[in-house]
Order: sequence, then C-alpha cells, then structure tokens
Amino acid sequence: MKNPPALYLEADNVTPDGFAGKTAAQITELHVHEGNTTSTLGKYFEVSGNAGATAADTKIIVKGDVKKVKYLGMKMSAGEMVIEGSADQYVGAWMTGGKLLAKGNVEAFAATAMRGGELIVEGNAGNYLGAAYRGDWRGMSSGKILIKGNAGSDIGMYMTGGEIVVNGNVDVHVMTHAEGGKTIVKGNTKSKLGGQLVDGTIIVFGNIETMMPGYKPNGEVELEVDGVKALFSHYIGDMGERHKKRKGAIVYGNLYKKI
Amino acid sequence: MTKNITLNLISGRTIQQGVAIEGGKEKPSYRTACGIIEMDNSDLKALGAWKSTNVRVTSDHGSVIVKAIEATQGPHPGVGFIPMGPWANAIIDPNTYSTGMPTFKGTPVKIEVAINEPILLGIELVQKQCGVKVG
Amino acid sequence: MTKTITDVICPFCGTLCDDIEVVVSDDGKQLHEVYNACVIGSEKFLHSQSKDRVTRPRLRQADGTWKEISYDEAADYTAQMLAKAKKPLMYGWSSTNCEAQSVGNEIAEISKACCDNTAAVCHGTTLIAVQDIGLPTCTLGEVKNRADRIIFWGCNPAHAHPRHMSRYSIFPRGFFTGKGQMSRKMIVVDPRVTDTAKMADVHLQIEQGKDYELLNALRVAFKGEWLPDVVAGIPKEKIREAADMMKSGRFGIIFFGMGVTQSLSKNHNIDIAIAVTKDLNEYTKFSIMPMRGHYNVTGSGEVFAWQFGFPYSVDLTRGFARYNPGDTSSIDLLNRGEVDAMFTIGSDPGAHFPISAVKQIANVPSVCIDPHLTPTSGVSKLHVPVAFNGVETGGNCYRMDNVPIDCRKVVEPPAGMLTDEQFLIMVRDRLRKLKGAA
Amino acid sequence: MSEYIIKNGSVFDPVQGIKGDKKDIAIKDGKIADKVSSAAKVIDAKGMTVMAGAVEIHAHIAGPKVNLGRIYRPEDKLFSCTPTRGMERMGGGASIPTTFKTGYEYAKMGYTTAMEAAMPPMFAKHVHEEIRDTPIIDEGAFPVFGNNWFVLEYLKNHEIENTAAYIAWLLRVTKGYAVKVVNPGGTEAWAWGLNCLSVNDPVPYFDITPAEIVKGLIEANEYLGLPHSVHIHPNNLGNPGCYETTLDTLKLAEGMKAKNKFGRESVLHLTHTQFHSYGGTNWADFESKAKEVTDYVNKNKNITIDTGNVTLDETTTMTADGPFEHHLTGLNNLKWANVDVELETAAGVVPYIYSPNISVCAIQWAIGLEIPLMIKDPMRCYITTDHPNAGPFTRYPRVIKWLMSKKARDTQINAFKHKDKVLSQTSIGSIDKELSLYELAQMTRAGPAKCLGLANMCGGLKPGMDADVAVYNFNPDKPVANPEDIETAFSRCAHVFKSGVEVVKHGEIVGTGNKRTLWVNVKVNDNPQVMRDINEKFIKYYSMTQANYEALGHHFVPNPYALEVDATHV
Repeated sequence: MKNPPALYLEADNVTPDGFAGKTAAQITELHVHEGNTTSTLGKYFEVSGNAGATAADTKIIVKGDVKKVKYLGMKMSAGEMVIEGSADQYVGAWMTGGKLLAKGNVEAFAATAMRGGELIVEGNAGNYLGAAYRGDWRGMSSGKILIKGNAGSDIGMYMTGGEIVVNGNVDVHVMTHAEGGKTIVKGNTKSKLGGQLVDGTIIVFGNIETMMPGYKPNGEVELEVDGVKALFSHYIGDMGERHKKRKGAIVYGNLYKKI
Repeated sequence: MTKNITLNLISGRTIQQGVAIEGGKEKPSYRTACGIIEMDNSDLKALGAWKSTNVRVTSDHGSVIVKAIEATQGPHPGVGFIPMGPWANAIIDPNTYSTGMPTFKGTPVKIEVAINEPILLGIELVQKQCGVKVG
Repeated sequence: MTKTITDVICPFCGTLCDDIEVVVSDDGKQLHEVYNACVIGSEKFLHSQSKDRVTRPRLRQADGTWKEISYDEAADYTAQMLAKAKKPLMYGWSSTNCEAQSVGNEIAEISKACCDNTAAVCHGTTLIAVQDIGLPTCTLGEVKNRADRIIFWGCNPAHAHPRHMSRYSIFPRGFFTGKGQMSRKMIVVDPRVTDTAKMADVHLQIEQGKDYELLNALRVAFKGEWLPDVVAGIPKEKIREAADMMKSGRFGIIFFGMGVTQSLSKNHNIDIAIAVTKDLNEYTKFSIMPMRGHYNVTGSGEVFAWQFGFPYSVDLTRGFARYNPGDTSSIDLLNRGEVDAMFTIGSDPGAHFPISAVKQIANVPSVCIDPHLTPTSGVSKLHVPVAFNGVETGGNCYRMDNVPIDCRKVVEPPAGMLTDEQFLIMVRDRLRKLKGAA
Repeated sequence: MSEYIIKNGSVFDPVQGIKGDKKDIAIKDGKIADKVSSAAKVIDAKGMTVMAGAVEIHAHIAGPKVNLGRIYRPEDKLFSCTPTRGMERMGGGASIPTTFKTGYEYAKMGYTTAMEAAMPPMFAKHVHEEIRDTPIIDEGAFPVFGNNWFVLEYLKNHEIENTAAYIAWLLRVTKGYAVKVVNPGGTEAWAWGLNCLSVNDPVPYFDITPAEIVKGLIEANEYLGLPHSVHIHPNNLGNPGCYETTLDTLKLAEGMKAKNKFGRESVLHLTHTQFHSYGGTNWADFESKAKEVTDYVNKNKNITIDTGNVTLDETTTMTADGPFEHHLTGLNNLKWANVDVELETAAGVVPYIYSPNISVCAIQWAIGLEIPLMIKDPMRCYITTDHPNAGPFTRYPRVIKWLMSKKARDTQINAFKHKDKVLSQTSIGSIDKELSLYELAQMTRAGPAKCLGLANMCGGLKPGMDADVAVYNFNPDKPVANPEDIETAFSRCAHVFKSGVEVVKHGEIVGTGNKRTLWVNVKVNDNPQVMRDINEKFIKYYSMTQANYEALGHHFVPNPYALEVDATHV
C-alpha cells in the first residue's frame, strides 16, 4: 500500500466480484473513497496479475497495512480473498459465498448479515461479528465463521443459521435475538449470553461470568464438539422470550457449558 | 504509599448541575456543582477522608481532582457518583461497544486523598487536557 | 412598565413545559421575572440577560487570545472549513429549532458531512433498540389521564426533569385518575437511593450494570417460570412482587433514562425493557418512553429522519445517506480519528464527550456556535455566539413524546446578534458558491 | 409565466369526455387555456398519452407515524439511498421514502396532488413540516375524528351542530382538509387494550357505538357541506369475515344525501376496500368477498371507494387502527411501534412482507384487483395501495399493468406458490376485463378529484383548470406488445406540468413547481358552548395549553390554499 490516507479508505470494490473479468490496469481504475473524495485503487495499491473471468475463479491477495481500509470483501459471492495483515470494519459484510481469510485482526461489523461462504480470521474480531444490520431481523443466516483469537461484543446478533466458532474469549452479548444457528466459544465469556434468544445453540468451553436468569438448568449431557468429547451442563432459554412450537412441543434455545 | 479505595463510578444529572450549566460553565459555581464525587459514608471512612476533601480519582482512562462529599442520594456503598461534566468525562470509559455510546456509567476507579491539589474550573480543565494554548 | 407573556415554552429539557409566564419590559428588551418554570428553566431564561455575555464571533489567534470578528467573516471561515474538509462532523442540533436544523441539513448535504445530534451520548442506544424491536408508547397526556402504574427505570426526574412528575406522571388528576398520586403505584429502579426513589412505593436498588438481567427476570416472572434466588442484587420474591404490581394495573408506563442507555448492555437494556412492555400488553395496557434530555433533541431526530431517513449518526460523505452507530456515530468517528473538521451547534461535546474524543476536536479545524462560553468554545478555533433559541427567537421543537410545540420569542437578543438559522443561512449560501451547488 | 402547447398527443379526459382524441393542450398562466400565443413552447406528444396530473386520495406520506416508520426502519434504506442530483435532494427509503423522494417519485409518475390520510390533530405541526419539505405536489391532510373525545361526547347525545362546530374549529387550527375516521371507537377502546370489532360494540366508558359515531359524523359533514365526504376506515380491518362489518358500515349511509357546493355526490368514502373485503372464518378458509362489497357499492351511488392494492413487496404497515397493529405483530412477530394520543387517537406501525409464496398474501393481491375490475362506475373507485400498507405508492405502474392486462395478471397468478388456492378463493382467474386508459383516467384523476371536492381545480384538462398535466410515453393506438411496457411507461413521465410549470422532463426532475398546502376553512356561527368545552379540555386533560395547539405560521404552512366553506347560513 502506498500514499497512506489521512483518514480511512472505503474499498468496497475490492472483492472477487468487483475484480472479475478485469485486467490489472482496469482494476487499478476501480474507485475507492476517502471521506467525501473519490480516487482510484491505483493511487494506493500496486495491482499485479489479472482477475479470472468470474468471481469464482478470482483470487485476491491484499498486502500491506490495510488497518484503515473498510469494506474489504463486502458482498463477495464467490472466489477467494486473503488479507495478509489487519483490516478495519465490514470485512466480508453481506458476503454470500467464497472464502475470505484475514491473517491479522478485523474490526467491527465483519460478516454482517452473512448469507454464505467462509470467513476465517487468524487474529481477533471486533464487535457485531456475523450480526444483523441495524433494525434488521435477518442476521447471519448461513456460512461459517472461524475466529482463532478473541471476538468482541454482540456476536451473532439476530443470527438465524450458520456457525460461528471463536477459539479465544468473547465480550458481552452472544446471539441476542437469535432464531437459529450455533456459536461455539472455546475460551471464556462474560455475561448476557443468549438474551431474548428464540432458538439456536450456544456452546461454551470456558467460564460464564454471569448467567442470564432466563436460562433454566436442564441437567448434564455428553457432547462431541469440534472433535472434543466432554460433559456439558445444559440450560434451556431464554425462558422470558417467545418460542416456536414443533409437534406441539415448545422449542427452547440451548446453552451448553463444559464442566 | 497513600491509602486508596476502589469504587464503581457512575456519572449523571443533578439539579445543581442543571442550574450551573445554564448559569455559565466558565463560573466557579459549575465547579462547585460538578467538580465533586459523591461517596457513601462507609467509603469515606474506608478512605480515611473527611467530608469535603480534595481527592484524586484515577481510572484506566485518566485522572482528575475533585472534592469528595457525602452522598446526597445514598446510601450507595461501593458506588461513586460524579455529576456529568468535564470532571467525570476525564476518567469515564470511552468504550462504545460499537454502539456510539461511551460507558458513562460503570467505570472502576481508584480514589486517593489529594488535599493540596487544586480542582480546576470546567473550561480550564478541558483546555489543559487538550493542550489548548490560551491567551 | 412591564408586560406578562403567557404560554411560554421552556427551552431546557425534553419535558418542554409550555405554561411558563415571563415578565418583560415594555420595549421587550429586558426579561425581568419567570413564573411556573423549575429552578433550571428560570436560570436559563434569566442567564440570557447576563451582562457578561459574548455578543460577537471570536477567532482564536496563534497566541491563544480571541480576536473579535464580524458574522460575515465567521460565515466565510465556517464555509471554507466545511468546503475543504474530507469528513467534517456537524454535531449538536439539540438546543436549536427545527428550522435551523433544516438549514443545517442542507449544509451537511452540500459539504457531504457526517451529522449527528446529542442522542449520541443520551438516547442514541434507545434509538438502536427501537430499530430492533419497536416502541409501544403514548403522549404524556395519556399518562396524566390514564396511568396507574409508573416505573422510573434508571432515571431521576426529581433532578433531570423537575416538573415531569407534577405535570404528567405522578401528581396530576386526569380524566380517569381523579385521585392523582393516590391512583398511582410508583416503582423506581436505580442503584442509588435517588430523590425520585425516595418517593416510590417500591425501590429496586439494582446492582449497577445488571439491568439487562433484571429485565429478563421480570419477563420470566410474568410467565411464572423458574428464577434464580437473586438477580442483579434483587431477591426473586421482590422481582415477582414487582412483576405482579405491573400486571395488575389498568394502564402502565416505564420511563427510562441514562441509567440504562449508558450502562453496560446499552441498547440491549432498552431493547429488553421494550420487550417487557410488549409482554405486559398481553395482560393490560402498557407503554414505555425515553426521558429525552435536550429540549429539542427529539426534533433533531425527526428532521434528520424525514430528510435523510435516519434519526442520528448520519454519514453523507459518499453523497447519499448512510447510518450505522459504531461507524457513523460521533464518539467512534472522533476516537477512531475519522474526522478532519468539527462543527458544533446547540450542544457542548467539550463538556459531555469523553476526554479522548474532546482531544480530537481540539486537533482539527473547529467552529462552535453557542450563546454560552463552554468547554467546546474553549477548545474551538472559532466561537460564534448566537441568540438564545426559545428565549430570543422562536421555532418548532419536539417534546420527549414527539409532540411538536412551537417555541416563543419573549425578548430581543442583544443588538446585532444573529439567530442560529440566520447564521446558518449565511454559511449555506457561501458554501453553495464554493461548491457550485444548485 | 411561460406558455406551453402540448401537440398531437392522445388525450384522455373524463371531465370533458375526451377518449383518446388527438388534441392540443394549451397552458397559460398556470391554467389550461383555450389557446396560447405563437411564443408558447411546443411539446410534441405524438404517439404519447396525455392526461391531467393524477390525484392520490389516500396515502400515509407525512407525519408522526410515517416518520416513526423511517426512524425505526434503517433496513428499509439499506443500499437504496440516492445521491443529490441537480436540483434533487438526497433521497432514501423503499417503503417509507424521505419527504424529498416522496415528492419526486409522485411527480415522475405524473401525480400532482396527494392527500395524507391520517393526521393526529395534536401532531398537525409535524405533518405540515413534512408536507412543507415534500416538493412539487399539492398536499392536504385528513385529521382523525373517529375516536376524538369531543366527538364521542357530542354524538353520544346526537349533538350534530356542536360536532360540526368542533370539526370547523379543528380543521382551522390543524389546517386540515377532511373528516377521517379510523376504526371508530375501537382506537379509544385500545387505550385500555380493547377494541370494537363490530359497528355495535360499545366504546368503553363513552357509552356510544361505532355506528352512532359514523352516522353522526356523516350528518355533521353534510351539515357543514365540506368538499370531501367522511373518509372511513371501518372496524374489524384485515380479519377473515370482516366484509360483514364493512357492509354494516356502508349501510349507515343509506338515505343520506351529499350537500355541498363542490359537486361532490358521495357522503361516505370507504378506503383501502381490499382490507375490508375478506370472507372466511380463519386464515385457512380465507376468501374474497370483493363481489359482495362491490355489488353493494355499485347499487349505492352515495358511496365512493379506493382499492388498497397489495403489490407483493416488503413494506411497512401503519395505521391509526392501534389494536390492528398489535394483532399483526402477534402474527408476524416483527417489531411493533404504537403511539396513543391523548383525547384523540392512536397509531401503530409494523413491517410486513407480502410474499407471493404465502396464500393469504396472494389472495389479498387478487382481491385488490377484483375490486376495481368489478366496479361499474369508475368515477366512484380510485386506485391506491394505501401506501405503504398494501405496498409503496411507487408501485402504481405495476398495479396499472395488472389492471390493464389480463396477460400480466395470469403471469403473476402462475408464479404464485399456491396458485390453486388463489383461484379457488377468489374469482380473479375468471375476470377478463382490462382497464381502458379512459377508465384509468377516471380512477386516478377525475374521480378522486370530484370525490375530494376539487373537480373544478384538478383531475381534468378543461380550460380554466390548474395546468397539472402528465404526458406518458405510451401509444394507445398500438397494441401492447409486452405488458411490461405499460409499467415502464407509467413509471417515468415524458413530461409533467404542475400549475403550468414543467417539473418533469424525460423522467427527470426539472422544476420544483409551486407546491401548496390544501386546507378547508369553514365559517360557522359562534358556538360558545363548544368554545367553553375546548377550553375546559385543555385546562383539565391535555398536556399542552390551548394557546400552543394551533399550527400557525409560515414555517408550517408556507404556501396555503384554503377552500372556503360558509356554514353560517344553516
């Protein structure tokens, strides 16, 4: 990356879909935005190699310091993208397919309303990972997210499907308002897990600082999670929230904590 | 090694703060209304401080001198209250959790007696922290 | 000789009392006395008369001193600052009228700025919650005429909205509440024994930061489900008792304030409080209402919404409106270093933002439009004093329940002083020329 | 003011009975003229359709509940906001557009007048601020009366004269246009969490029935001789079997005659009829009763209706029918907003997705189309989507396509997941009728204008009328190759004139026109009792003072146009 911007860059064109069918020269001409000014990708990046004919056969490798670049991989539908360092907000937001790997950290709103594909972050993820956009009741509905470090608050808010795995710790609020999907936290959690959750599964390997009162103890079960067989204490909830019925029986959300 | 205690700091409105901001934030009355920390009697005792002593309040985010007074809306052991304003905002947790809202309520702080240190006026306090050159 | 002006609107808090009487000199130049207002409101009216008031724009010089300049020079400076900036933040708007806000939005649109109001540090998280789950609410007269269950959650009207309880919520005798206070049960939830809590039938002295848990417990209690023995420091028996008291009313309302919007969980505290309200409508009639702070923060949200589609934290830098608190919100923009110019009007971020954000304001070109001397004017490059809105000029405002009330001009501003709207029009017209806008 | 002459277009004007003749339309001084000077700008409309500017009789486009919808639905604007373009301000919002976008979109489709269908009197200032910021189109707003305490108390004792005096006062202080009734009595009941589902359910405490409220308001409306009739959203909206309540409500107008100087013949306007034409006892045996309702309307000349067409979109429902919205959020579990307004009314807002894969939604779509296709007199049936309730007004071109083309209807029916259910529960499949352009002009121009008492001003192209003219890129002499061409043509006008000013050219905004706020100023004899009652209610029960209630001043109504009514003689 050259001519680092004074403020932040918005690079929503940097996706396999945005590059597909373009030569290096054409890609150089794609727009990026710094505040209310518009310039081209070429002002900040050297572009080498041509894109594939379609998104699916396009692979992008983003080198250099992109800590202040937003929207990398936004709305990507296919293909592959690798961010070698850390990126700012909205990495892979609204993505529907393809594989996106960030070797560093990503900031808030990564994989917002994700509908498919795979996001892997080797560092830490920020707040609202795989959450819905403001006001929307349709959060992450499908796909897989793996965070090897820690994640922030509000992960999986309004989640309806798909899976989030966090190898490290997470901050407050996990799967608030969720109506499906699964979140696995290998490290520790703080509080407010599964608040207002209609349906879905939360699995915690570490400890839970404060349990939501809406979760009712429901005995112990042995589960195999990510190849780990262990005994978990089982809770159902959120008992304060509405729940669907299946075959006349109420379907509660499930929270499992490793013993 | 001065004695110190840890409290959970919250900031908020008081009617005196309301009157003072309308009366003029450049005036000493603003400092009188907001350059204070309301502490529970038990906490004042634990700190070994008399009512109306100047104290230094320190968090991970900053440090400020205010006057420790007895809680007017207590008891609230373990909770310190600084009326909203520059004194509180010198130390509250700016973390918004990506909601846009700082954590104005619920910041762990350390309290130490600082009898000889002055409490700055509101505007002065902010200018000093920002390094604004004033003529 | 003097004259008395009645039905005056108090431009202090979101209660927007409209029964104030002020006595002014016959020539309408001096304001002598204020009746019916609370102590804060009276101070606001009377302070406008202070002799030490700054009446002309001032530009900070290299040596740190102020130099008095004309409004024209001030408008030039402001327009040029906005024209040059890549991502200016235009913040405040809550202590001015809707007409000024409207002109401000034109300026923001031409300069492709970020615009935000004081909800950012007040009820912004309430707006996020409303966007997630909705808002069953009502006007304050409904509370006066019907409510027999009043809950103050994380708010302290005795201090922040001094006439709220006497005008609307606790004491008034309404159509179906002829016994006034006697016809109402009052619950207060607060970690401190506030002056409001001291009046309550039930005070739940909650463990600070655990509102989300307690509200969740109430929802569980409504359904008669299992509860842990203690939640947020409150024994479950007391929680069930409070739940039953809420359910047994004919018409109830939850008023909430910064105790929930600014504590851990923020928007989620409001979100679940609204869920509690929605639940209660299965048993009786229940509403919920934010205790809005500035007298026209609500109006700012309304004007933003009908002109740009979002109530606050609007980012126009790409030429169209975008919204996402955490990205487009003032505190995050400043703390993340995303702003290269600061325009403040009708508010005081210098006093009410965390110092880390204020330092950013001090680092960039800045203009502060405010009748008062404030920490914001103290760190800004240009201070433009203006007439007091609601005292020296009128204009429409919105009460905390979104009811529009047109403020009144009761006294003349000092000779030669402009209103917010007049100054903003000067800036807009200059900016149009600079940007060659239509 | 510049002159124009629109040449060689195919003109459709029910006011003059012109059915597609090639005629030149002259514009001078903001009015339609017999002739213009040689200096007049010539617009060549060869192969195009020329009509008067369209008139929207019922839409929720300005005010507190509309803005609440904007505030609480950021997702309605995600990726859809439009930039500043030339004289166009930024816009945004799919189902609840910003005020600027609202004005531009209406104008681009050839609409020059629109009515905000429900104004809570206490929020009149807000409604007028939004109307002020909605460019180009003339607008009026209907204050709601059907749950107003004054009305309930006066009509309990059948005090028509007092009711009329109160109506006159409220129209003046709110700058209102007509008497709107929403779920009469039911919304007051909702203040206690209750409802009135039939015209005979008593209103809690007030000891009056919806039937008495509706009859009394019709009498008061005709006593005053207002331009528009009483405009009614009946009880029991949206429920299976609700058509019976609808017919009971319509019967209340039997024997009543319109009395006014504006040429209006109806005494009752039934709005968004689609939502009130449901049979069945539950969502499983849900069926159309469009035939029963339209049969009654066809027989009774003192009734007008609008359709409320479902457009099969994700939208935002909003109504002063508070209990209905609470019922709806229970059905779809989406975010619920409600506002109860002291002494006057309430409102609710809930997002809704009319999915072509859900049989009920598909049946609602069919009912909305059956109604205008079954109506005999197009001058008494007007096309609406009850924006945004059944769909956004920006979908009018699509609704027009469905009405003008059986082929387009069949394509949609075949696309439904539950096609068979649609065909068995409605008669849409057996209707071959296709709306003519002349009938379209009746249903969107001349008809609504007459019903609103604006027949002399707009909705036609007669010399002397306001020069509101829409020119569509649609050749009536050529057979329609593809129904999509209809939607395309009616989406963006070739030219639109508002009061003689060209505001749209080739689908782009080229002028902001001379936007007016329409309101009705009624003179009545002094009525000290009503004035005393008003004064007392403010002192005792309102949360604001009477002196601060009125929407007064340039910042609310910068360009008013008052229809004067003198009711002092009676």
